[in-house]
Amino acid sequence: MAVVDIARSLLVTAKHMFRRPVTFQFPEEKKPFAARYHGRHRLNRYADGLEKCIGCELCAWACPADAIQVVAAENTPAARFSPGERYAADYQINYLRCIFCGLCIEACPTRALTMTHEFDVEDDSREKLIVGKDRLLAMEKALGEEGAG
Amino acid sequence: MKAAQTRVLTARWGDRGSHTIAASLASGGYEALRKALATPPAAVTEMVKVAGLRGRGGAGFPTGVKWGFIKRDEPPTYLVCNADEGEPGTFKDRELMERDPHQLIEGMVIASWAIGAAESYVYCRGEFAFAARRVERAISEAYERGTLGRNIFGSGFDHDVILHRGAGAYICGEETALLESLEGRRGQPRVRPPFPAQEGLYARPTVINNVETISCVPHIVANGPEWFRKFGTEKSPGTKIFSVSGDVERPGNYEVPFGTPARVLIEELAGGITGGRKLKAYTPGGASSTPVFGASKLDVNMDWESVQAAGSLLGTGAMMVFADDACVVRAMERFMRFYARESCGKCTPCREGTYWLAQIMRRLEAGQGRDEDLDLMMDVQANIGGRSFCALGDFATAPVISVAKEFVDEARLHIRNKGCPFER
Amino acid sequence: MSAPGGPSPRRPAFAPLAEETRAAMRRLMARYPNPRSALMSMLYLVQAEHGCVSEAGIEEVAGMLDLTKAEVASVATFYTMLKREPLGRYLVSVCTQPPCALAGAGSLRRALEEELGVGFGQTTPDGAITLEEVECVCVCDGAPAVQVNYESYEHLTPEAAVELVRKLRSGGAVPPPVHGSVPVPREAIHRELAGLGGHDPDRGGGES
Amino acid sequence: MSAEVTVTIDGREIAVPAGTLVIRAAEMLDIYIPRFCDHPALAPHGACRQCMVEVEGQRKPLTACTTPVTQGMAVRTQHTSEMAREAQRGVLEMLLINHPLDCPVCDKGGECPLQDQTLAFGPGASRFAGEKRRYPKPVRISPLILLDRERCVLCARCTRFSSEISGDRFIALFERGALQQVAAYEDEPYESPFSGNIVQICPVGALTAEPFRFRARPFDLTSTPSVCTLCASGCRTIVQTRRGEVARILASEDPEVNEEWICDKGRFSFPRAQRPDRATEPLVRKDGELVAVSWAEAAALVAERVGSARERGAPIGVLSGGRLADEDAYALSRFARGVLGTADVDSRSWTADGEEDAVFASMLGSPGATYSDIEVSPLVLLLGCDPREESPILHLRLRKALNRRGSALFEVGPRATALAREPGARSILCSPGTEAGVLLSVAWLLVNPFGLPVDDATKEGLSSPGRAALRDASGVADEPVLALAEALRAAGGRAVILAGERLSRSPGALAVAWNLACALGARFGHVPRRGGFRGELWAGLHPRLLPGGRRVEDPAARAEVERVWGASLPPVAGRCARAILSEAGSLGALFLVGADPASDFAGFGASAVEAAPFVVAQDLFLTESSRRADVVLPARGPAERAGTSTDWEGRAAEFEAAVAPAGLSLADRDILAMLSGALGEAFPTRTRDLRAEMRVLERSPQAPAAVGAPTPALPEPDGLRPFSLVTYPLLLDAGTMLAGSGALLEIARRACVEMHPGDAAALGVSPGDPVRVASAMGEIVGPARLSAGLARGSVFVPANQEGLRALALVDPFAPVTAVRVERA
Repeated sequence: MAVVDIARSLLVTAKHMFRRPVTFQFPEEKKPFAARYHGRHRLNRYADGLEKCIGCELCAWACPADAIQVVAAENTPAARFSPGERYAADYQINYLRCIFCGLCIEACPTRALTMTHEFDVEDDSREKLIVGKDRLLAMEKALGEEGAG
Repeated sequence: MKAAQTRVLTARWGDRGSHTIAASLASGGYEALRKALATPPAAVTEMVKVAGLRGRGGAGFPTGVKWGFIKRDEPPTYLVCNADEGEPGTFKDRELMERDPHQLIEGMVIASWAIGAAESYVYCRGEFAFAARRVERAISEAYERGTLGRNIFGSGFDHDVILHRGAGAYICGEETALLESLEGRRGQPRVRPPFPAQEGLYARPTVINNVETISCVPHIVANGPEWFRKFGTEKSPGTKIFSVSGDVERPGNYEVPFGTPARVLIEELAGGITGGRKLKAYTPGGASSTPVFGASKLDVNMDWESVQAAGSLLGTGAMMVFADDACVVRAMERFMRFYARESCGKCTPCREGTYWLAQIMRRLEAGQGRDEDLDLMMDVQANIGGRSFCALGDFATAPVISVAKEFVDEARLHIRNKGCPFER
Repeated sequence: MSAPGGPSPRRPAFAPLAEETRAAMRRLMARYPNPRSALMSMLYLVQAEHGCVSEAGIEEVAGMLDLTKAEVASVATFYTMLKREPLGRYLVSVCTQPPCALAGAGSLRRALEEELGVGFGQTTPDGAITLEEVECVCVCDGAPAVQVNYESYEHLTPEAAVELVRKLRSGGAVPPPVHGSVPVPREAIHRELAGLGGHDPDRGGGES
Repeated sequence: MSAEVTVTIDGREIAVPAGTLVIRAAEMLDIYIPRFCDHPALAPHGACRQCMVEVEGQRKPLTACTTPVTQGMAVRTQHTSEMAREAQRGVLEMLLINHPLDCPVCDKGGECPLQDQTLAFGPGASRFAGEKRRYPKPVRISPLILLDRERCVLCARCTRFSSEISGDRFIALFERGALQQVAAYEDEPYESPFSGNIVQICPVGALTAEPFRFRARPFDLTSTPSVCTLCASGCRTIVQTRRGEVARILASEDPEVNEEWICDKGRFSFPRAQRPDRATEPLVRKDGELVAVSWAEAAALVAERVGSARERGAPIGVLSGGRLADEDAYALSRFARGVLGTADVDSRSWTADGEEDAVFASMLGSPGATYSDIEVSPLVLLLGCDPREESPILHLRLRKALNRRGSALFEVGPRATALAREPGARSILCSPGTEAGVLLSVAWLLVNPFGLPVDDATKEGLSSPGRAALRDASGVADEPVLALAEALRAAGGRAVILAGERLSRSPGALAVAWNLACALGARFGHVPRRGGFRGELWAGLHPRLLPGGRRVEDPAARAEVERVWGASLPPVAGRCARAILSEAGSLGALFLVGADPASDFAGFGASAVEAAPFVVAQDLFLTESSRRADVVLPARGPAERAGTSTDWEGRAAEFEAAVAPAGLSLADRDILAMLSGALGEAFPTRTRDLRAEMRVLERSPQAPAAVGAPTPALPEPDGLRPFSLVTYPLLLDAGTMLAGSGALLEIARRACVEMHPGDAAALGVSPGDPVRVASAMGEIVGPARLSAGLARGSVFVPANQEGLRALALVDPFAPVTAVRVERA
C-alpha cells in the first residue's frame, strides 16, 4: 500500500516538473500590475514645473494611519513652488505607518498626490522610510503621467 | 372728445415766472399755510388723514397716518422732503420743483407745523442742478417774505428749510438710505425697527414725504379734505401727475384724477404713438420697477388698486411707452443694468442677484442666451423678490418678470435668432 | 482710494486746500445739527478745487470732521457724482436709459465719442470735456437728454450735440437749455452743489 | 423691555423679554438658524439674509436677526418651513456665485460657517455661468491682518466691530453694489490693538491673521481652554496647538469678563518657536560663566548658600514680578516667609512707601468692582490707569458703558486716555503727583457743601492745609472739580472708582480714592498692569501683608497663617523692593522669581543685582537680571503648566497646561518645593495641597473700611529740571514676553516724546523735532509729538518702547521724576 502512496506522491512531483514555474525573477523581472494598483505615492507637477500640491493637508487629515505630515507655507514672487498662495514647504510620508489605503489620494483636490505601481518598501533605518518631498517628487518615472488616482 | 388735465398741483405751471414767490402769492400761495397755522396741528394731520392722501413716492402709504406716528412732545422732530427722484421714466418731482417750488415749501411748513418740526430738509437729487437752484431761490424768497423763518404769519411758529443735495445714488430715494446719506454716510438702508417715526434723522422722530405728496398738502388744507376726495377713487383719492415718455407724440407730465384709464393718458393726452406705429408695451408706473403691460392692458384704470389687480404696480406713475418696433428685451436689459449699478451692495440677494441677472440678460440680449436661461432668470428673481433688505431688490425683479412672462416669445426669438430681431 | 495693495492708479498730487475752502467747509458744517451731514458737500468743494476727490482733500475733510480717512473714502466711493479721477472743465453725461435710447441716445453717444476721441469715463487730453454714461436724469420728456455740468439739454440731435461740445471746448458761448441755465465750469458747479450758491439762480435765461 | 412675550418657534413655545430678536429666542430653544452678518455683540444689520424664517401671517420671509418677537408670534425656521428653507437656499446660492471656492488653501477651511452651511444645505453644483468678481489677493490691511476680498460675503461684522466695539474705524466698506468691498485707506493701515477679533468673527476666510497664515488647518489643532495672564484683564482664551507648539490663541467667551474679545497682545504674542533666550535647564555661574547643571546640583548649591545666609541671619530678599500663577505666588510667599524666614518680600516694581497696605488689606477682604458693575454704573472715576494700554478688555467694557449705556466717565491724571474721546467722558488733567489734591477737593465738596456723611477723622483730614496747597499745585480749575463732585454725589453708591497701580505712585492718592469709595458706598477696583499681581498680592508677596490680605503686625492674623504653615513668621514688616535693592550688597541672598529689576528699575536695578552676593533667578528667559544671577532656575511658561489666575476684579479662573514644557523647566511651585526639600524643610509638593491651604486662608468678606489718609506731600519744584515725567509702558512694547512675536511688534507704536502744544511752543519745538529729556538718572532723545491731552509742565515718554526707554530716566526714589526738556 505504501508503494502506491509513494508513487502517487511522486506523480504529483513529476507532474510539476513539466509545468511552467510560477516563480519569476524579481527584481530582474517585473510583472505589470492592475492599472489601479495602489503602490508608493508620488507628488506631481504641472507641465510648467510648478508643484500641484497646495499644502492643504487634506491628505494628512484623511490618513487613518497618521502617516502623512504636511507643513504649508506661502509662495512669494521670488520663491514660487505652486500656483496660488500656498504650497507644501514640507511633505513627509511615513511608510512605517502607511497602510496603502489610498484615502489620501482621494482627498487630494488637485491630483497632486497619486499612487504609483512601486511597491518595494524596505530599507534599513526608520529615517529612510520617512520619505520627504524631494523623494516623492522624484517618483515621477514610476508610473506614466500621473499614476493611479 | 379731447381729454383735459385736472390741474391742481400743476395749476401754476402755465403762469409766467411761476417759480417766483410773486407769482405764487398772486395765485393764492401760502394762504393754506396761514390757515394751517391758525389750526391746531392735530387737526391739520386729521385733515390729511380724512383726505386720504397717499404717498406719491411709490408705496402709497397714507400720509396722515405717517404724521400721526410722530410723538410731538419730545422735540426735536424733523420733516424730510424726498426729492431724490431717480426712477427711470419719472420726472414729475423735478418739474414740480422747477415750476412751483413755493407750493412745495408751503406744504413743508404745513407738514412741519403738524408734526412739530422746527427744521426740515429737502434732500434733492444731486443731478437736479436747476431744480435745486429754483428751490434754493424759493427758500430765500420765502425767508424775505416771512413765510419761512421766525414767527411765520405772527403765529409764533419758527421754521427753517435746508436744501441738501445728493451726490448720485438712486438708493437714496429709499427713505432710510436717504437719512443715512443726509447724515453724511453711505446711502444704505437702515434696519427697521426702529422706524423713522421713532428714530429717524439724528435718531429723532422723522417724517419723510415725497415732493408730490407734500405739494398736495396746501390744496387739502385750503380746500378741505372733502374737496380733495372728489377727485380720484375711493381708495386713491386726489389727482396724480403721470410722466409719459417714450414713443408718444407729446411726452410730458399730465395731471389727472386717479382712476383715469391708461388709454386716455397715452392716446389722448400724450397724443398717441409716434409715426403711426402701434403700441407694444408700456410701464404703468415707475418705468422699471413694475412689470410691463402689453397693449391688451391699455384700458387699465390708473389707480393703486386697479393697476395692482392687473398684475403690476402704480409706483411713481411713470408711463414709458414702447412702439411695436422697439425691443423690450433690450429695454429690460438696460433696466437690469441700472439695478446692478444702483444696488447699494448691503444685502446678498440684491447685490449678487442683480449682478447675476445683469449677466444673464446681457447674454440673452446679445443673442447668446440659452433656453434654460429664462427659467434660471425666473428662479433667480424669485430669490430676490421679497428677500432683499429694501424694495430696490423687489424692483429689480420687474424687468425679469416682464421678459420671462409678458414677452417670453420675444426673448425666445433672441435665442433662436442668436441676436436681436428688432431695429430699436 | 483703493485698498492698500489693490490697484492704485497714480493720481497727481494736489496742494492742500485753500484757506477759503476750509472756511467754507466750516460754514457748511455749522448748517447741520451734526457736522458730519456736510460731508458730501465738503467733498464737492474738494472736487471744485481739485477736480476730483483727492487724497489731500480726503485727509483734510477727515481731519475737520474727526473721521478716519477710511470713513471718508467709504462715503466718497459710494456716490457716482464724487469722482476719483480729475474731471474735465465740463462733464457731459449721456443718458442711455430706454426713453433716451428709443429717441436716439445711441447715435448721440457715437457722435460724441467720435468728436471728442474719448469713450465713456474718459476726459479729452486738453482737459475740457469728460464724457460719461449716466442713469436716467429724469428728463424723459426731452429725450434724448444730455447733461452738461448737470444742466440738461433736451431733444439733442447728434449734430447739435457735436456743435455743443465744440463750443464748450473752444470757450464759445453756448445756448441755454430749454429748462435750465447755461452750464458753468467745473469749479463753479461744484461750489453750487456744495450748497454755496455762488451764482445767479436764473443766469443765462432758461425757461421761466 | 422687562415685559415677557410668548413666541412659538417650530412648534415649541418660549417666553422671552419683549424686544428679543427671533434669532436669539431660537437660540434659547437650541434651534440654530444659519447666519453670517448677525453677531450677538453687534447691532442688528440684516444684510446677509441667510437667517430668513417664516412668520405666520407674513407674506414674505423675515430675517430672524432683525425681527423682534411679538406676543403670540409663530415662527417656522428651515426645520419646519419650506418657505424658510427655500429662502435660505436662494441666499446661499447667491453668496457662492462670486466665492472663489478655494477652501483647500483657506485658513478658515474646516471652521467656516459658509463651508458648513454649504455642505449641509448647499447645491452640489453652481448654476452660475458668468464671470466672477476677481480681486488681487490677499491684501495686507495691517502687518497682522490679511484681507481676501473674493471670499468676503460683505456681512460687515469686521467694520461694525471696528466702529461699534473697538472704535478703531480704520476699515470700512468702500464702493457699492457688487463692487462693495472691505478696505483700509492706503496710508492708514488697520492698526488696532483689537484687530485679531475681526479675524475670529469673520464668518468666512476673508480675514486671516498673518501669525496663523498657513500654519495649520483648523481641524488639525488641539484646543485647551486657558486664561491670558499678560495683563490683569483675565481674558478667557483657547490655546490651540499643533504638534506640541502653540499655533494660535483664540478668544473664548465669558460674558462676565472678556465677553468674546481679546487684545492682539494676548492673541498674537506667543513665541513662534523656541526662543534662544529661553531658559531650558538649570544654570550655575562657574568661573564667571553660566553653565548648565543638573537640578540636583543647582538645588544643592542654592540650599548651601541660602542655608548659610539663613543661619548667620543675613537678610534674604525675595522679589516677584507679576507673572506667577496664584499657586506659584502662594508657594513663593510660603517659601519666603515660612522656609527662608524673611519678611523682605515684594512683587511691586513701583516705588511705594507702604501707604497702600491698609487699602490692600481692606480691599482683599471685601467685594470689589467687577466688569458688570462698570457696565451698569452711571459714573466711573478712572485714576492712574490707561485701560487701552494697560488692560485692554477693561477699555472695551468702559467704551461699551459709555457708548451703549450712556454712562459718564471722569478721569483724573496728567495724561488723557483714549477713552477721553468717547461720548460722556471727561478728562481732568492735573500735574503728576497732585491727584490727591484734586480728589481731596472733590471729597471736601462732597462732605461739606453736599453733606455726605463721613466719620470725624475723615472730615478733619479734609481740612488739612496740605489739601489746598496740593490742589493749587495740580493746576486744575474749579469747574471740573465741582462737576466731578456733583456727578459723584448724583451717582452715589452706583459709582465705580477704578484705580490703576500707578495711582500708588502719587502720594496719598490711592488712600483718598479708597476713602471716597467707602464714603459713597461706591464699588472700588484696583487695576494692576501685570496678570499675576492680584494673585501675588493675595498670597502676601508684599512686605506688610500675609496671605488673604492679613496684616503682618496683626498677631491674630499672623497666628492663623502660622497654624497652616507650621512655621513661625517674622513679626515685623519687611522692606519694599526699592529698599531691598538699594541695600542689595548687605543681603545674604536675593531671590528673583519672575522679577527683572534690572529692566524695571533700569540702571539702579542692574547695579543692585550685580551688588547682591548671591542671586537666584527663577525665570522663563535669560533677562537682564537672570543673566547677572548666580543660579538660573528654568520656570515653565504660561501655557506650560496648570494653575489659577486672578484678574483685577479678584475673579479666579483655573487653566490647564496646553503645551509640553520647554526643556527641563519646572513649575515655580515645584522648584520651590525642591528647594525647601534641599533646605530640609517640609513643603507641600502637590498643587491640590497648596490649593487646600489657600482655601483655608481665604477670609470671609467684610465691608470695606476707610483708612487713615496720610497728609500728602507737595512735589518739590526742581529749578534745574522744571518738567515732570509721565511714563508707563504701552501695550505693545519691548517687554520680555513680547520678544519674538514677529508681526505683532510691527504695530507697536513708534515712541515719541509727548508734550503739551503750549509747552512745545515755549520751547520752540515743532512736531517731529528731536527733543532731549534729561533726569538725574540719564537722558534720552526722541521725536516730539504734541498733544493737548497732557497736563502743562509734563512730558510723556513710554516706559519701554524700542529705541526710547523712559525707564532709563525714572528716579526710583522720587514719586515724580523731574526732567529738563529741550530741543536736541
